[in-house]
Amino acid sequence: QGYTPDPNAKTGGAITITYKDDVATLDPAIGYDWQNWSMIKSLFDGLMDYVPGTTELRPGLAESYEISEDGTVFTFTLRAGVKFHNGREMTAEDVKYSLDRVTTPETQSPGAGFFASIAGFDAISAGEADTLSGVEVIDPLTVKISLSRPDATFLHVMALNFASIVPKEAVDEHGTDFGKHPVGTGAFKLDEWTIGQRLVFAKNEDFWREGVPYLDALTFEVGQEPIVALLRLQQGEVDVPGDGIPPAKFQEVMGDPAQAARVVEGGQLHTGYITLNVGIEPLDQLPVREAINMAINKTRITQIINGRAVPATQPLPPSMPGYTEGYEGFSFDIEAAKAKLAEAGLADGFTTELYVMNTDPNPRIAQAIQQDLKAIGVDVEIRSLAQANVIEAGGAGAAPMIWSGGMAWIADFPDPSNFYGPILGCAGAGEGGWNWSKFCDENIDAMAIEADSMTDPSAPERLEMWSETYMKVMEQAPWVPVFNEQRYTMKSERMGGDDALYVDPVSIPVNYDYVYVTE
Amino acid sequence: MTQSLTAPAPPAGALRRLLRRKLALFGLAIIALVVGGAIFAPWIAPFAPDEQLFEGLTLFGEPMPPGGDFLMGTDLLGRDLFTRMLYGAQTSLLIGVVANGVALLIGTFVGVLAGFLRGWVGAVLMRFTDLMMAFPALLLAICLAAIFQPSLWIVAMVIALVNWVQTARVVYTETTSLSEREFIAAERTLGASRTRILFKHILPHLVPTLIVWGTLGISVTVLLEATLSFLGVGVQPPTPSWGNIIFENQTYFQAAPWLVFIPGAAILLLALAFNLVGDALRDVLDPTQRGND
Amino acid sequence: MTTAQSATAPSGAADPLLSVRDLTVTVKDRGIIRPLVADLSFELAAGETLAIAGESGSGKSITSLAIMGLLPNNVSVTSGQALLEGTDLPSLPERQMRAWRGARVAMIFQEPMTSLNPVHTIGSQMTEVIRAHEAVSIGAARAASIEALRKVRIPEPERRMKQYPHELSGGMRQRVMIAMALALRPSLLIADEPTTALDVTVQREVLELLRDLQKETGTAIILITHDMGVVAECADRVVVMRHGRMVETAPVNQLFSAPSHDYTRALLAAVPRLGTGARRAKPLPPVTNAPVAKLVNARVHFDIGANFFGRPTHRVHAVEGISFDIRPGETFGLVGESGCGKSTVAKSLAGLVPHQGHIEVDGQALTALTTQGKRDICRNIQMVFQDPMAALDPRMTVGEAVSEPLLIHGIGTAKERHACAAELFDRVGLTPEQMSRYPHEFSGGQRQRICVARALALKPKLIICDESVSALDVSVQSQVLQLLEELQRETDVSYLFISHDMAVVENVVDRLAVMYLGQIVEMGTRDQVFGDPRHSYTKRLLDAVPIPDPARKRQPYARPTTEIPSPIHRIGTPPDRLKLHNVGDGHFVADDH
Amino acid sequence: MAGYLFRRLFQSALILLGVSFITFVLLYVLPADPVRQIAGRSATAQTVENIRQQLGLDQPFLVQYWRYVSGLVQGDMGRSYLQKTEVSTLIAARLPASLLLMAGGIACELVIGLTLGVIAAVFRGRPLDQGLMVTSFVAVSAPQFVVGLLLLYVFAVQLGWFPIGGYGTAAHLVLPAVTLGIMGSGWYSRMMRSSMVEVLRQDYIRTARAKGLTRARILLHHALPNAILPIIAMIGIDIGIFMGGIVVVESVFGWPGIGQLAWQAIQRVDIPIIMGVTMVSATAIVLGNLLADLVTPMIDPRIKLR
Ligand SMILES: Nc1ncnc2c1ncn2[C@@H]1O[C@H](COP(=O)(O)OP(=O)(O)OP(=O)(O)O)[C@@H](O)[C@H]1O
Ligand SMILES: Nc1ncnc2c1ncn2[C@@H]1O[C@H](COP(=O)(O)OP(=O)(O)OP(=O)(O)O)[C@@H](O)[C@H]1O
Ligand SMILES: [Mg+2]
Ligand SMILES: [Mg+2]
Repeated sequence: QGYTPDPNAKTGGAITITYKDDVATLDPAIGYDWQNWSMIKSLFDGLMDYVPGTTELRPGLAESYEISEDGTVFTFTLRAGVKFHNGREMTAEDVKYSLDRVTTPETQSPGAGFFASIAGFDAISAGEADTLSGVEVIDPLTVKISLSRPDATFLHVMALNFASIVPKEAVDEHGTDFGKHPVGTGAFKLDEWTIGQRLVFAKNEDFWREGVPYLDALTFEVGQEPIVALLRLQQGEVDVPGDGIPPAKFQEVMGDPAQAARVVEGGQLHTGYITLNVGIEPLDQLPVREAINMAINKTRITQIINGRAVPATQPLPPSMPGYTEGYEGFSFDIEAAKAKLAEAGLADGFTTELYVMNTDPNPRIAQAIQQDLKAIGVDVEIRSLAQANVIEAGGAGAAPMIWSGGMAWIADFPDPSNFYGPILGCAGAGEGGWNWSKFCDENIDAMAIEADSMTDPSAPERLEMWSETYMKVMEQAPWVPVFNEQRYTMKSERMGGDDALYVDPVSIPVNYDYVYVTE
Repeated sequence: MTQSLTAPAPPAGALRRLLRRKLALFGLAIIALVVGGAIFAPWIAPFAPDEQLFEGLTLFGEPMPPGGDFLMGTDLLGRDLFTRMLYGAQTSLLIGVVANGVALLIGTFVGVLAGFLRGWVGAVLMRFTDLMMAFPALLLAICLAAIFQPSLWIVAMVIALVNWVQTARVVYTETTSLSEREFIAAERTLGASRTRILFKHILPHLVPTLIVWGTLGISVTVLLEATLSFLGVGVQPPTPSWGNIIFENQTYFQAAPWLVFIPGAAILLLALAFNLVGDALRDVLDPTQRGND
Repeated sequence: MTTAQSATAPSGAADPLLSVRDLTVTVKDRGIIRPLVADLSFELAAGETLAIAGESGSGKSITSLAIMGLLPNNVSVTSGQALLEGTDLPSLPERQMRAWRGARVAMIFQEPMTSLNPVHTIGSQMTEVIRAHEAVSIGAARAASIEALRKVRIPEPERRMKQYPHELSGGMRQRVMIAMALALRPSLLIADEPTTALDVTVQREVLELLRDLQKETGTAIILITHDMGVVAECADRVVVMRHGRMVETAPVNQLFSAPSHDYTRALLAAVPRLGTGARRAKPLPPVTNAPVAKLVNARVHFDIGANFFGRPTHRVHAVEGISFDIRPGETFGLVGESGCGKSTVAKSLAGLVPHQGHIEVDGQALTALTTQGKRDICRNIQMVFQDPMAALDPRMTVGEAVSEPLLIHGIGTAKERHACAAELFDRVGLTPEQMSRYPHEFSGGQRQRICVARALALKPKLIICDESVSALDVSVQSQVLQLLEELQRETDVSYLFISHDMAVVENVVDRLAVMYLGQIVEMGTRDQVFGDPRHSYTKRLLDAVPIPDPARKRQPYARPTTEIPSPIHRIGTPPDRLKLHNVGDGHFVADDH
Repeated sequence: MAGYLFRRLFQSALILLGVSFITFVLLYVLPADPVRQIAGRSATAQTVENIRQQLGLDQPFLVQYWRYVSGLVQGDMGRSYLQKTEVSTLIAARLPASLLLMAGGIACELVIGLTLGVIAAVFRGRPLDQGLMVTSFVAVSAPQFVVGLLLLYVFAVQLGWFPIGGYGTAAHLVLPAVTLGIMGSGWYSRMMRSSMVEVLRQDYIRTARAKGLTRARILLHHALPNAILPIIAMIGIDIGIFMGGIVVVESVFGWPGIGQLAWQAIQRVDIPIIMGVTMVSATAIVLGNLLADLVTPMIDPRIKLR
């Protein structure tokens, strides 16, 4: 199915992966963290899936699907004989149940919004209905999903963790504790969970895809300081450090050829940016925002993070479809920036605040930004706060500038629309929304909606339209796109499998289903 | 009785005796150095404290080790560490001396009052102290600092508000036993007012304890400030403080040890210096110790 | 004293047990080496009791510590020897010395209250000394300890073994100390002021015990004391020391009958003796004058213990219905055993503890006073405490201390206050130059004078002297007493004089009351009480006073058979009140049970 | 004794109530909205409102507090906002590890601190004493994160004596406990020194020497129990200070205690967990103090509980 598994792969063996933060939940409707995202991917499946190591869609639990002419009705034919970890066979009822569950308010799913295009979503989220009217069970192996409007990204949405299929009886049994007792159809099943210490996943022998997974078990050790995790990797106790190579150790690792050979580098659907709040003086003036865009020395900022990123020119990362090739963006030019400020009548500069999350390297980046802006006479005060406080200030529109690092947008799915709606569109500009620049341009919004109404997500005209949308956004300069982070992962010597599996853009940090050990 | 009584001390004697002690002199010298460094930082420092020097980083973004242009090396942003240590001394002195001092004052005030007055005032004060003690100090600090926008003075105040509790406890115990002493009863028969007894007869006796607690508290508060910075509720960057220099760089302790050990040593020396001076001062001020040096 | 004759034979005839030769002990103080004991020589035969007497600070304790090898760090033996059975103890290394200590030479100290470790049981502290020196089983050590405790006549020794020091009375603790010291039958026992901290009655018991035990075991004793009464009663021979040197040594009879040195004579003259009080011819002040202080049925209770709800269960009836008055210019004595409530009476008079009943000072009832009134009353009533060191703030110069009352009451300018303090210093026999010194730079006697000066600063009508001279040695004691007497003659001040030393009391008071368990058992003029004691308790007190006359034979002391009853009662069951009867001319006596 | 215990427990309950109230107030006024954290970045306004209502966060403060406290009294600490699991389950899973670490830390600081303090007191005024004074300041001034990493690097990575972090065996406990104990050992050695100097001056020590006991017995049997008395009260106070250090030490050593739980909860305003951890640690502190007060009379028979 669009992917040829590694012919050298060996079955058997177990690997150890570490994370700093504990796993909050393995409930696919709720989990939205760095560490549980890929775990859930291995435990559960959705109707759609991606080709490992790429951003290419392929059917998952659905064997095939049909899309109506107008792009509003999706009919999925399910794979027969797929079993949940509890042994029961999956049916179309489970699909309906799962979609109802993720959208119903009681579940408090942070991903409910992704399903907004399904007919009946508004009723269920307002509590007026307890089922999605747009999801219909045709027969045990067929589900029809009707949308209230065409949605080009819908298949991507169906590949999200939130769209995973869960068995009703298991959810009923454990209630809100389902997240601690996950039952899915995935390649692995939860074997042991010692809270605060480790999770052990065991191979799902009945997995519906032939030949995978290779590994017998995965052990996740949580609460591991990244530096210590790296020490343990060097000692051979750990196979993959889930949080990557800590900045403090980066040079050491890269300086040692033996270790550097085990480092895998890859792109990531990530952009680090500074939001410029268009509702706060003097950032409400376009020349001022442009001036700030021109004043940031992006090369130096990438140097500060040991060159683990490439300077960005636009909101979309280069590997995202719709990325505008050849767009230069605002180039670093202090004189031009000063001229822009003078144009806005602020030749003497002004004072403003930059909010930043307080974990390394973000405060350092903020200080580099601060120094850059000082060069054009803008005095920036840094507010280095806990994540929750930054989000609060951003949502309330109280923060003139926010450096997105640590909370930055990593795409949920590889589609250009994912970078627009909540963070640049009018929808997110309201009180509490994630559009921290509070930038809202009706015309651009209309363009975005139009692009999304196209049926084929990868149609060139759609991508063209998105490209244009983001260019229009850049004309208004509500952001300073600073860099696109590169992922650097390290693995132990015995780990096998394509490098792309270790920098899988959707299954971060590793696509557990396809990697193997060589010994 | 052998007639071995010392001659009455001239008023300036205390200072002179203090100066005669080598260790105290050493302590005083360090304090003078730090205070001088902090005050005259703008004139002494070779660079601006938040200037990210181009030549301060290698091509790979690594900091420069001590030597050459940079006496103490540079930090992860290519700033001169020596300069930042000088400016950081301002912050750290404020925290370690002022905030810690205020905490000591509050603690002493509460402890003495509770121990001296007893009755319901004492009971209320001590129950309050118990309550504060049961409160995880770090959480309190985080909340307070997050509620008020973080700034140097807020942080100092928060530290003072959090750190007085232990002092209060210890002072309380000592005051209760002091007020049982006979000379306090003697004062009362003379008709001395409570204030007088408190200030003239109880407080001076608490000095040795306060010196120990106060000087050990210097390191603790300086590090607490850094913890708060680390949690995002401390002094805001790029303002340097010895504590946050350590905390910013602690993961780099192998790659760039100077970024951790230089400020660490500075904190240690400062605390030690105050202790040496405090110890000497106590011996000098305490007439009963006279002649034992 | 039966062994006295043989032991006083010229030394050198038999091999002495202990022979101290030219012992010099020095202290290194601020780089200056200063002798504390110089060229001291004496000998001690087995079974003999040698008393070392002399004023405080004369080097008595240092000598004994030198023999034990327990000198403080900065003090060392620089020349001379102290040979015990031929071995020079001070020159032994610590490791070997340890084998001697406790086993061959033992020591008991002045303070029974603090000399036992508060956190270990008596048993543990007893057995460890045995096991430190003899390889015996725990059981055997226990048996030996119990035997030793029995020897010092501790009732129920098995039970005591499990008790902690604070659960025993002072006298019992001192007996435990003796038992511990004698458990291994050392050949030499050094007793450094073994009874100074004890009551007369208890002192008596302990001394008799020591003597009995010595008879039994043949241990030689060095008895250090400044109480000439004790010397007279216990010692065979006496060494008198002053300023670190021996001034005289003689058999006890000879020393008392024919002291050869001036200092010894002065020392003996200063000793207060019972029965000499009558020499003082001073008319009793007239009864007609309004009293300076008056107590009517005064009571002081302390609640202790706590039940489930935190309410007290027991009550200390420290003072239980006391009535007397003090007339202007009079010295009123209050005597009785430790814990009978003397200090509490004093404190309630000074307003330091709340009381019930009626107490008035200078015509004003204490309970009715405002804060200001309380402060004003302080000008009329002042107190001199037992321990002058504890009563002075160690961090204040004595000049400040003496002028402080004036400052508190806002009298005069700083200059006048200073002048006044200087005058007071002069008055109590100190020089105004000493005003800038701190308390620890004075001797005990001087400190007590400072306290007296402080009390005088406000020209009070009544001064309470709570054991004011008990901590002082005889010569200093007599100086202070003289000072008090002079002051009274000049200013007509009244004293409430509290002491357990009957001899001192007899010498200073006009009238007195004898207290027992918080109540008065006998009250009258000095002549009435001392000349004609009626109550059995008064008699016992008088009987216990050691008499500084070795020639006088005294009949064996009638040891009380029961434990001293306690003033603690359950709440709701107060003790019975004693009724006082007038047996003539103001001499009151309580019923005797 | 029973009465004493009852009264103390009652007082403790009042203190805990106070702590819960203050924490609740602080979290209420904290400028961070838990609902935003739950709802995530793609949530609609409707979803946010729904969640707020479901959690009762739209209620007035006192109602919220009352709900919390009445739940607490029945042993219900609520459910984590983000993990959805019962707070009591989460804490119960991690508490043993924290308690173990804390006990280990206290043991370490006592062993190190008291030993150094006793040595300093015995050699007071000599160079060794001054050296130990400097040592104690080093201990107090050393940042725990760095100490932990250093120990880990030297003893686990280089020498291989201990495992590199983790939890389970006694060997796992050593390094974290030492890291945690080092700071406190600085304080204890200073306090022990002064307490010991005082005790060594006492008459009963002279008595013990006069009995011919060995130096070791005098120090350990006679001086130590007395000198340790003022220190015991400190141990109670210490538990509170430890709560701070535990966060750092647990993260360095991957120790599965409540410090890490609390840390993540604070970052993400998971109020039920913050409250739960606060209450548990406050309980630990209160009980620690009570325990210290109960232990004192066992060492010092003079002290009677009233
Ligand atoms: N450690 C010391 N350092 C300096 N001087 C000391 C020390 N110990 C004792 N002295 C001095 O040695 C002298 C003799 O002291 P010692 O204790 O022998 O007197 P004493 O005759 O036993 O007096 P008392 O009757 O008060 O017990 C005193 O002047 C005392 O101040
Ligand atoms: N604050 C107090 N609380 C409880 N009991 C007390 C208190 N003060 C004194 N007592 C008790 O009251 C009784 C009388 O004590 P007081 O001090 O008056 O005795 P005293 O005759 O002065 O004895 P001494 O000769 O030992 O000084 C004693 O049993 C004592 O234990
Ligand atoms: Mg003596
Ligand atoms: Mg008394």
